[in-house]
Amino acid sequence: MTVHPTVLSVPAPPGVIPRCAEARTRVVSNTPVNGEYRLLTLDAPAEVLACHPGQFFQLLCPEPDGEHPFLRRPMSIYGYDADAGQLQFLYKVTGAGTRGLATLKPDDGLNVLGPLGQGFTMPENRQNLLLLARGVGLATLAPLARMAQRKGRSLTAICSARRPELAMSVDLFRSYGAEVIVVHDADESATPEALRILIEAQIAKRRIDAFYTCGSARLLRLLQDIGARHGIPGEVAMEQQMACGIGMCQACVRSFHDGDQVVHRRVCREGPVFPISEAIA
Amino acid sequence: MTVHPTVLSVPAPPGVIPRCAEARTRVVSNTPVNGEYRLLTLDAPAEVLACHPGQFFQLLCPEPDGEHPFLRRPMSIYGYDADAGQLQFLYKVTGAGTRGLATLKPDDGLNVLGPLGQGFTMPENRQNLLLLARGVGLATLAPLARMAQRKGRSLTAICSARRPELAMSVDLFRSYGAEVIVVHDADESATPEALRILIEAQIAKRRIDAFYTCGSARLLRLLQDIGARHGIPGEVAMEQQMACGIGMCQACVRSFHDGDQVVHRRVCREGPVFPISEAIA
Amino acid sequence: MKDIPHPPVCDMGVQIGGLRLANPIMPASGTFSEDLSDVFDLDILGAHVLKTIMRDARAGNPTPRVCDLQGGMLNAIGIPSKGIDDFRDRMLPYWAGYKAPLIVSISAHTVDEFAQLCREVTLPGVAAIEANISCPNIEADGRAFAMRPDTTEQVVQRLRAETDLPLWAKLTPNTGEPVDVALAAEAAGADALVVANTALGMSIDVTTRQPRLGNIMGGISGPAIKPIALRMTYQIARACRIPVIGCGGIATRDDALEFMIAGARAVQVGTATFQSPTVMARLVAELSEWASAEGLTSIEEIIGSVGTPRGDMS
Amino acid sequence: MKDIPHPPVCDMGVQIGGLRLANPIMPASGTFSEDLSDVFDLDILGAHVLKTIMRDARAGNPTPRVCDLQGGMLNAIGIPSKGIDDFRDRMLPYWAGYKAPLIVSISAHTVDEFAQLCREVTLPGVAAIEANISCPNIEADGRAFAMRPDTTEQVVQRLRAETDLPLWAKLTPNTGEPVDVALAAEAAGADALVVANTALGMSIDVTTRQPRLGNIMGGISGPAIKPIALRMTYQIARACRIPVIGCGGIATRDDALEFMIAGARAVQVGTATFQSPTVMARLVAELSEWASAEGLTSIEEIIGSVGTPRGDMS
Ligand SMILES: Cc1cc2nc3c(=O)[nH]c(=O)nc-3n(C[C@H](O)[C@H](O)[C@H](O)COP(=O)(O)OP(=O)(O)OC[C@H]3O[C@@H](n4cnc5c(N)ncnc54)[C@H](O)[C@@H]3O)c2cc1C
Ligand SMILES: Cc1cc2nc3c(=O)[nH]c(=O)nc-3n(C[C@H](O)[C@H](O)[C@H](O)COP(=O)(O)OP(=O)(O)OC[C@H]3O[C@@H](n4cnc5c(N)ncnc54)[C@H](O)[C@@H]3O)c2cc1C
Ligand SMILES: Cc1cc2nc3c(=O)[nH]c(=O)nc-3n(C[C@H](O)[C@H](O)[C@H](O)COP(=O)(O)O)c2cc1C
Ligand SMILES: Cc1cc2nc3c(=O)[nH]c(=O)nc-3n(C[C@H](O)[C@H](O)[C@H](O)COP(=O)(O)O)c2cc1C
Ligand code: FES
Ligand code: FES
Repeated sequence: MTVHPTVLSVPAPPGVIPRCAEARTRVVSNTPVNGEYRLLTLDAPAEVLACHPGQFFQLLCPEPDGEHPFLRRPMSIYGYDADAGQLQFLYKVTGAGTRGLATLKPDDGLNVLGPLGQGFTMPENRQNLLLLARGVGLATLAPLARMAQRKGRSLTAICSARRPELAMSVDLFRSYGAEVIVVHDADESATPEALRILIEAQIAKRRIDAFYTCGSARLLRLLQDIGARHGIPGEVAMEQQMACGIGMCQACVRSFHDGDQVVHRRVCREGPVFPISEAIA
Repeated sequence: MTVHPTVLSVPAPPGVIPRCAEARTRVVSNTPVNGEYRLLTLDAPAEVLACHPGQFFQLLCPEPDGEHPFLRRPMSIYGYDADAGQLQFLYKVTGAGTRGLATLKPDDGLNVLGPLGQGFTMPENRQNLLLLARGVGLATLAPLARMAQRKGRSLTAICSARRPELAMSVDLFRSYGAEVIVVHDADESATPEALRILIEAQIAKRRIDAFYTCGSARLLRLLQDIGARHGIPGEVAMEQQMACGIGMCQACVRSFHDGDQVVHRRVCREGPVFPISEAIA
Repeated sequence: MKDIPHPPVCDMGVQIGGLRLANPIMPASGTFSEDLSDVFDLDILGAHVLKTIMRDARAGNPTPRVCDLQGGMLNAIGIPSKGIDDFRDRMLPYWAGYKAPLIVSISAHTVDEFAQLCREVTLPGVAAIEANISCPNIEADGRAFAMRPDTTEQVVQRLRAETDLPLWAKLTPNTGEPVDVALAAEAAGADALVVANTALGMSIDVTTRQPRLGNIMGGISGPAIKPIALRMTYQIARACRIPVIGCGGIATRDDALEFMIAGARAVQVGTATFQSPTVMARLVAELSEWASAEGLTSIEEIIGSVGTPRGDMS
Repeated sequence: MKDIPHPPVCDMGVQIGGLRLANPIMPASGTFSEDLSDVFDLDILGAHVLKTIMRDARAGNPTPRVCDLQGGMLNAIGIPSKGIDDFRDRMLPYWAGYKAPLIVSISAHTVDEFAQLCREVTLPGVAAIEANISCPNIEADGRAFAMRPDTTEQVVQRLRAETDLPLWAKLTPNTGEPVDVALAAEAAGADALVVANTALGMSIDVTTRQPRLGNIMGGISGPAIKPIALRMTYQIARACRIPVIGCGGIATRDDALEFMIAGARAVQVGTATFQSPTVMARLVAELSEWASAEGLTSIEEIIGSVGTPRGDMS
């Protein structure tokens, strides 16, 4: 059966272009990168390709042998290209859903829902950007580098990994003109202490006016602290178990500071990108 | 992933060769025949190839899109060849399970359980055999023709179908030396009345000493009646919804005459082949 | 009539007590919100059923609040609620922008609280009140009013006294006496019964040996509970005179038909929307196509049309 | 020890009241018979649990007796039984040929009949009696003793008086008060609880508009009911002192572990055997492999080891 990338057509609200859509995509390739990670490239219809860096999709994963992922799985957009009609995800094989994704072969169909959530912002007053990420978080931040290049911002990307050869997307960041610094556990350059020194040095070298990070509670706390000290704002992409992915079920809440209060926000709707200062690690 | 036909190895009772086994087979081909029917050929391990005509397997069908066959599906053995290591089923696509079977492609795996049940018997005193079947019942009776040839019996096969070109296995029956008579609805040669005349003529021509049939209640009743009149015994392969297929659950019972009584027998264990005289259509 | 370009041959409208719905498809409480308007025009639905609200603002349960099951999911969201003021001031005006009737789901810990909330949501713009007397995620060990006929009768009676709006009672599968509970709700004055809420379940991660939900136990929804909800629909529709609205595992046209044939006058779709947010839009279209192809003049013709099995042995 | 060639590092034996099982894996009643000996050596099992017998010969329910569900099946076999004589004269001698302890499941319509049958099956060669007070396929609308604490206490008390054999009570998910039912069985003298039997369900063929079962309603089994049975196992194991035997949807090693971590001392495997008749043999091997790899000295170490969830919000 040939898969034709299409949206599942439903009556749209009069005069409204749906913000997200459920679409049937076709697998172009699904190749291993770096051992535990895989890069999934899809042919996708235009309706789902008006994406912003930091947004995500909910993927309806196929069932691997003997396992039954039922809920969709959230995945950050790693790449999107409306002209080529392509969409990319970089994922780590961890459980039933991602094991299901790993079974996808070229020409297979994949039902995706998106783009979802609020992406990163990059207002005019943020010219010198510093990005700090580790592991699969680098997937989430990759499209940010392209955005920075398009907007003519300067970007320093600190990529943390267990071993230097496991740091992902380094070439991709470089291709978008970012200065890349790889830190890793092997030589202890990835400890919070070492990172603090490194980031303080970057701040000293040139005025950094925004941080971008994701996932790791340790990195978030580090940037909250440095940011508060220097008055540098920033954004973090958060994760939480999800069911609907579009804001209906309230499964995906996390706690955030809102002035003096602690409030719940939905990672899928108000997020996944939040101000670093409001996030609770 | 390459599929190696294997049995799921479990400790066998000491000194006992399991009568049936759960095995992983590999699809050789799965091709349409005659519109609604498909022929499935499998590479199967030797452990499941000691078959008798009339026995069946329980197939663990793959899930077709959006459907969830859960129980195994019973299928008569259409062909088996221990030397070639092959097993064949001829099936009609009717519901979720058989739609799942229809998705199988060469080199796919298929879990089968068998051979199961009691097959046809062909004692020495049955030399001139008459076989009467319709539709998918012809699949069940096909291996009987080979058995008849091997045992040097004479076989007349009356194949009933909606239209002459839909009569299946005619060439197969002929290749085993059977005389084949095709009857069909189009010219009314397949009505019970026409069949009665035809069969009575066969009995007059040469002493028929056994009937074999399956499935259709109408054909069963006809042969019960003719058989009782002429004292001709026979066997019928019956069907019933199944769960376990090996005798444990009692899902598959049907009613049978046992002397003056009506008793329940399990189609999967005491059957699927029963004496025509005891069956209740 | 005027804004439907291709008038369907079959009338898809169904009557639920005093309320007429344009079609039998509506969302289940807690699996629907204005956010779905990103995906399709919500006015094609037979009704809008909102997430249960409680009187006071509440945080809900600890995370993780959901997990996967085979053929379904487990949730212990726990009814986070912004409270009655938010409902009146923000939600009600938003939903007033739609034509589909608005069904407001409410719950409470005590009969008194429940009655007060019922009075407070009896407002213009509300088409009916759905009393969630069956949520397993509020009280310890999943307890709920609808587990027993006496507590059901008590609470429904009080709610009945507080509102003139159609009152729907949402029942639970976590009871051994669903028919007695249904009869109690009917006797107490409910106008319709929603059958049913989630079944109480649990899941453990064997690697960490921890429950997969922060709340330990939660409600099972999705295809796994369909045969239970269908059985209850059949039992209750035979025993009660008020309309039954089927709910539990409905994901396809045939699922919706199965409930209606068993006796439901309409159906609610919950978890299926998480797997496919467009599913309700498709169900509305497919059901209407099917009904016209079957030559029905009204979809109500199939309600309760279940036959008796041949029941033979051979 | 002498006939095990590779002594496992971990002791797989579990204690169920006065009875020691070589391992925690046993079949569920009604999904097992001597016919399975065609497939593997039945003596590798922890125990043999027979199909429920009733005192007098009975035909069982009309066909169709089973149908598929998503993630499970529905059955209304209805306990066809050859009666007590056939049990004593034919089945008991057959099962005497095995070493695994024999568990005889019994049922009846009335307490008196139940008591009489209990006395009659108290025979040498029987290791324990499992009282099936939870079969949804005998009485109208799926009613059973185990739906209520009072009827449970009544019947178990009478059975207790009739036999010195270990007495297991098999409970039902079709109740709103599983813990009270379990406590009633315990108070009445049950030695162990089997948690649980099938959930009452239904399925309709939308093309014919007929129920898919000859009996209209039937019992749901398989993965679909696993989270319900697991939840009950957890609730009951915390509340009762007598052993709990988990049952419902167990098909994999992790399923078995999930029930044991929740508090079950052993597990019964039913429907999974229909999908894969070799599954119990594999579970015995995989469980033992896992336990040894985990460095356990006794499998009993994991019983009830469920943790409390982190329960945080962020
Ligand atoms: C907004 C967002 C973006 C993400 N982007 C990426 C990405 O680009 N690449 C990538 O590899 N991973 C990403 N993740 C994490 C990814 O969703 C999980 O790794 C994945 O869902 C695991 O599913 P599983 O079935 O393989 O694992 P299991 O552990 O079996 O999953 C069990 C359940 O937990 C949920 N779950 C497990 N881990 C997470 C997690 N970290 N966050 C949220 N839910 C989780 C699953 O969705 C599933 O419902 C993202 C998560 C979120 C919330
Ligand atoms: C011993 C035996 C041998 C058979 N041999 C063949 C064969 O060689 N070729 C062939 O095409 N068919 C054969 N059948 C019938 C075949 O089993 C059914 O057509 C098949 O199970 C239908 O499954 P489904 O999911 O496609 O259809 P559905 O109608 O969706 O099946 C629903 C349920 O009913 C059961 N069922 C449906 N029809 C039958 C039936 N006639 N007998 C028993 N159970 C049924 C299915 O197994 C399933 O559990 C045989 C049946 C039996 C009992
Ligand atoms: C995430 C989630 C939240 C729910 N919240 C509510 C709720 O607030 N009130 C309510 O009455 N039912 C609630 N339910 C139950 C559903 O309304 C519905 O009764 C149940 O899920 C069964 O239907 P389904 O299988 O179609 O989901 C919730 C269900 C889910 C899955
Ligand atoms: C076909 C079938 C027949 C059953 N017969 C009985 C029975 O006779 N007695 C009984 O106590 N339970 C009976 N059960 C219930 C099972 O023993 C078991 O409690 C239930 O199926 C749940 O376990 P499972 O999901 O592993 O099948 C039967 C179940 C099935 C599927
Ligand atoms: S996942 Fe449903 S609200 Fe976020
Ligand atoms: S199918 Fe289980 S006894 Fe025949």
